[in-house]
Amino acid sequence: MSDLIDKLALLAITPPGWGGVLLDGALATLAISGGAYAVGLVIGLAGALGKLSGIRPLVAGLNLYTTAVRAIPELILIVGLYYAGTDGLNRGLALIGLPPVEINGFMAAVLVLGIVQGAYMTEVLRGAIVAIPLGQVEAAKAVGMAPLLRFRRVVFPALMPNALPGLANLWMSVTKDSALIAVVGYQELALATRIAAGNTKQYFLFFLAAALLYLVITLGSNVVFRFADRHFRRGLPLSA
Amino acid sequence: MTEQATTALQIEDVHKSYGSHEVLKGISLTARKGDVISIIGSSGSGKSTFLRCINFLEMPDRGRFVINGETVALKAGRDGRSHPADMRQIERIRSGLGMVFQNFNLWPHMTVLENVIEAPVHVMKRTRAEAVEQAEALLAKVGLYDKRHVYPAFMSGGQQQRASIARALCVDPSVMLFDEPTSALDPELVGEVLKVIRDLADEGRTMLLVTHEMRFARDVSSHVMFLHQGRVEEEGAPEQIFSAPQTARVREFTGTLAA
Amino acid sequence: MTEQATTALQIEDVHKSYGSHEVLKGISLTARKGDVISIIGSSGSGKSTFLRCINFLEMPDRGRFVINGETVALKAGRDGRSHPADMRQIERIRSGLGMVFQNFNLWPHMTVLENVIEAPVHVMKRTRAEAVEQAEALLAKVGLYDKRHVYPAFMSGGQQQRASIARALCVDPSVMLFDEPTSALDPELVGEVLKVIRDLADEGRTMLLVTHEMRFARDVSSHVMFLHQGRVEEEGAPEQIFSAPQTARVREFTGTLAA
Amino acid sequence: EIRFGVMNEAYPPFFTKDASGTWVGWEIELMDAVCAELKEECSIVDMSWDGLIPGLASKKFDVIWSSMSITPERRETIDFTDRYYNTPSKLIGYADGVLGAGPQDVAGKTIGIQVSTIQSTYYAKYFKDVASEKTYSTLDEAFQDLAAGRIDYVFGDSIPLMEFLKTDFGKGCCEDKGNVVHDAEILGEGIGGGLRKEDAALRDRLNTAIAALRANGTYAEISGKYFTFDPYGK
Amino acid sequence: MNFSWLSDYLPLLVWGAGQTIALLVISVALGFPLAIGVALMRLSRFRGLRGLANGYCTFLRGTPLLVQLWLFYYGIGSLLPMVPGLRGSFLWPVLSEGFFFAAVAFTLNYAAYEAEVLRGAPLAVPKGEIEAARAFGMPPGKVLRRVWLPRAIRTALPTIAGGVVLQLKATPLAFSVTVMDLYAVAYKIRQDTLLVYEPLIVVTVFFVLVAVLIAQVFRRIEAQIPIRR
Ligand SMILES: Nc1ncnc2c1ncn2[C@@H]1O[C@H](COP(=O)(O)OP(=O)(O)OP(=O)(O)O)[C@@H](O)[C@H]1O
Ligand SMILES: Nc1ncnc2c1ncn2[C@@H]1O[C@H](COP(=O)(O)OP(=O)(O)OP(=O)(O)O)[C@@H](O)[C@H]1O
Ligand SMILES: [Mg+2]
Ligand SMILES: [Mg+2]
Repeated sequence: MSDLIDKLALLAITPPGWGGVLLDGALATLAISGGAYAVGLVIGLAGALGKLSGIRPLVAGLNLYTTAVRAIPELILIVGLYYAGTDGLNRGLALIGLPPVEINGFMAAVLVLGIVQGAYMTEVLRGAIVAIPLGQVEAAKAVGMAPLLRFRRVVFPALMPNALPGLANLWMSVTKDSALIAVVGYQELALATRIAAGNTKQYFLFFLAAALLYLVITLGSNVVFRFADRHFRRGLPLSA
Repeated sequence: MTEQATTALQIEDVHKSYGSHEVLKGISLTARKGDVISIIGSSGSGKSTFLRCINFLEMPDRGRFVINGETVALKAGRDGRSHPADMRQIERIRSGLGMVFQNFNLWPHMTVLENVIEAPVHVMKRTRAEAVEQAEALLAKVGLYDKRHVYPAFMSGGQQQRASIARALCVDPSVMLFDEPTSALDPELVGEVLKVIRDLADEGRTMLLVTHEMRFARDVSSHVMFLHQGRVEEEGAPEQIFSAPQTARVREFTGTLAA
Repeated sequence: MTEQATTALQIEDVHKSYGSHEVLKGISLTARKGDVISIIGSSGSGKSTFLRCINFLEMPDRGRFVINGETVALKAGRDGRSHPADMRQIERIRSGLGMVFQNFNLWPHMTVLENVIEAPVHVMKRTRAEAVEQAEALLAKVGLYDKRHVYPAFMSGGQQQRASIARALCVDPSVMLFDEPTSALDPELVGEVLKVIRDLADEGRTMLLVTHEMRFARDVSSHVMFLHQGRVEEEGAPEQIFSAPQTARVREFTGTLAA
Repeated sequence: EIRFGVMNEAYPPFFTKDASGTWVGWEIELMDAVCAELKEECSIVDMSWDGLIPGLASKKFDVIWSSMSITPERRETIDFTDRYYNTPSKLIGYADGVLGAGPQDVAGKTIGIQVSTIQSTYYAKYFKDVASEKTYSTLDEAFQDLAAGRIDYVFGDSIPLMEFLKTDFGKGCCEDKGNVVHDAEILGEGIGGGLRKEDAALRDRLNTAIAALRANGTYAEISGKYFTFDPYGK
Repeated sequence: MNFSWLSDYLPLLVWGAGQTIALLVISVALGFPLAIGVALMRLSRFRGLRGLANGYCTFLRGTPLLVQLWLFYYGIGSLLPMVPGLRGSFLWPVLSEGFFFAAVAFTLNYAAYEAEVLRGAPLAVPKGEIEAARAFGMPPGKVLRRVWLPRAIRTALPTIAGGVVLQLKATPLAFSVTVMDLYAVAYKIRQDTLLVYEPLIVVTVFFVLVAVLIAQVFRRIEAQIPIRR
């Protein structure tokens, strides 16, 4: 019994308990995931519009990007992009006579995961745009809307209900993929868990605690997405 | 001057192909203010394509368009087809034409009222209050005042089509374009939409109307145009087309309809 | 005995509500072998619901059903409505009724032939060879023999509906049920489906037909039933209903149609 | 400023982050002492084990300071300081009283080894023919499998192995089976700081500092806090 | 670029590729039927079954696969030796292997994700097609087997194809429970040879090839049942 209490004390928020470390890790996971998700959205939107533009070389390039990134394991992409990417960037900078830049773990994590997310988002958003009944867009053209206005007022609200399930899945996967980012040295929840477990040798305890924290993140996100879904589905009947 | 002032549309020699398939082979049309022109013809004859060329939802390969006194600037592209020289102009011209689609194409994420005020507020930059006032008047006219805060998905087809007519009217279009506005509807809903269109005709609206409702075309039009395989087979006053058609094709077509 | 032998359907006092909305308020119908009964009435009057109660796709709240000489065993549920006492019996009875839906409802993952032999092979346990032979004969009859290895998605609406008629016929049903079999079709496709139904009528098939095609109902039916707000407003021979209706509602309905 | 690259997993007693996020351990204290000796500001960049050499190459830090063994293969890519510790390798195993760490002792058994360590090279030379190997990404994982009875031995550096035997976990299940026979060619050079080859000046400064710490007793003082013996080796 | 190590490590690479493929095939082949079961449970009338299946999906989709692997292997797996007699039994060689736990975790995880995909699919089958089957007197089990499931799976095929590729990409995680899959072999080679990119390139090529193969297989399956849009 006192044994159990001793063990649980290891989860205390303040040192020597490791609860705070885990929570910091969870926050880092959220921060990386959020950042990567935002980067991915921007890339995905640009990519989807690019793919739909019909400009041949652009479409071919984007196809290569989405196919490659989705076929190669994230772990390999992360390692490759982080080391080769920064290396290449700095060599490129050196070529044009600029000093090398320091990319810290957080930025690298966000960028790398963002590029991965972007590939998936491109497909999700492209599918969602294609699924918009053509007539709705034509109706917008017919009242004289310019392309940007059309996108903002008609295309975007119409694509969101189609895209949301896919976007929600991507969020779920980025919160978990961020565990891979430990390989480039950023301490998020999974790494924090390993360190805590390695120090105390209480593996089971800490892995259960981590599983719980991930579950909390997932369940919390579910609430947010359900809310968004309700918002964007306004005006659409529940069935279908 | 008088000629100009009373001409709403002057369209000459429109050509359009899809790939090697020539759909429109030189169609011209002049509409004066207050004209109600019905375009009829069998399926695939190019009626919709012609109508959609007028507001450039399809890009015509060739033709001259004077819409509401403004000549549309076209430039020849590398492929030998003409392209709009200025998309701004096209957008301006589109906002002066009210289009009513066969499938209504209301925006499902907006209520009926929001659908109607969308273009006045965001394209024509009127104030919201002003737009709402006009929209409510139009919705009342088509009998949808009570439904103005309802989303389109929760209305019957006839109601949706009437809403889409209100939406097209709310930009004060010089010409209304209708592409088979009743053919997606039950017989029971057709009536309510035709009634609204008839009222508009009685008001003296300029209208182009692609339709399969021959009886309606006969009753409301000032002019009827019969398309056949991308050409104007015959045109003239409705009495002529329906009662004394000159060509065999039209005789055949109106004949089967009467049967 | 003769009475029994010649009665295909005997249905009495069917009631059905959705929530508090009472859709069927006591409908009875008797069909002798060879009868072609058309059910007409305005939208929402309960025609489809009645038809679907006959093969228990909707569970009626109350009523007595003798189908093909067999009385359907119903038991009262806790909610005061009746429920089938024996789902096996319902399944057996269903397999003796051929249903043709408005939207065809062919199974898209099977070719036309596979669609047709599905029930004979998997429900009635006939051999595949036997079923194929019969199916091919039926497909030939509806003019689809050439298309038997095509998937439904690649056929026109009229062809799909003819295939679904062949599918319904292949279980040798004692009664065919049609729910607006032509209303999802273009005018051009309606004809081919009506032709097949007319042939079936000429063969002496027992049929129940919900339809909006008044001219067709008048021509093929032996009996017409007019539903209005969940009740039988009037029924009788087609001449009576269409030429000398007794009630104001039917007069009005057939009047608008004739106009 | 000198930036030290340290693996981001726990490797007590050499280095680990404690619950408050502070780096602690013998190797960390040694690093601080080196920096004090050189009068340099020092910082730690943490990185996964397989990121250390690429990280060094792409200048994310300047010295690998992470219990990295000096091996001929690594020498082809990077440069090393003189060794700053060297400890024997040993086997620990299920507590059954049968001691011994030679090929005849492990015959037919499964040995857990951390991936790509000097011990895995040693295994390939001495044990491969008689025993089977299970590869782990960290020693900690191997310890858990040993405790769970899924492997018979863990083969690794003696210090973390002994450290494990001291925990409740290790006390319960396992015992020290003894040091393996020394092979200077494989196990010989010890642990040093890894550097880019072009940073010879830094290497020389670090060497001087390590030697000075050995000489002035700081090294012994730090080691005394952690060990009952001198980790510098013979 | 230096690929001179290829010949030395070839047997190990082949072994690793075999492990990767075995994990993929096992988890998909066993996980898919399980997914169908779970999906059906989630659509069931009984609250208990629904709750159980929902909990299953929530837990397995809500936590990272890496953590699940750990909990299975180092958590549950390390309790196994305490089961009396198990250590000596013929099962022990299998039960003591990381591969066994990886296969179990991957299967359960895959089933949870596919159950989610399949849950929506039956609802997307037009009601009329189900009614047509019932109208012929098909009993419920037959309706499910002959019409509902084939249709649902067909609708979900593109998503299922994506899921298989994702599963392939998840296999490197098995290294954390001592499975020497292809990625682990590459990791070892990288550590041994200190080459940063070359082993990764080999792995990448392999994964891309397998992903392309998977896409091809699914394209074949899809082409069997043409659906016009
Ligand atoms: N986007 C397109 N690409 C290729 N061919 C097209 C396209 N749109 C229309 N067509 C073809 O152009 C011809 C004319 O089509 P259009 O829609 O103008 O006919 P319509 O007279 O409106 O017929 P309906 O009465 O059936 O609406 C048809 O043969 C049609 O197949
Ligand atoms: N599943 C259901 N739930 C609730 N109400 C329903 C349901 N199905 C039908 N109804 C209602 O029952 C009434 C009768 O419907 P039914 O489909 O039988 O009409 P119908 O005569 O076939 O009309 P139509 O000619 O439009 O097909 C309608 O008011 C309809 O709204
Ligand atoms: Mg048309
Ligand atoms: Mg109906």
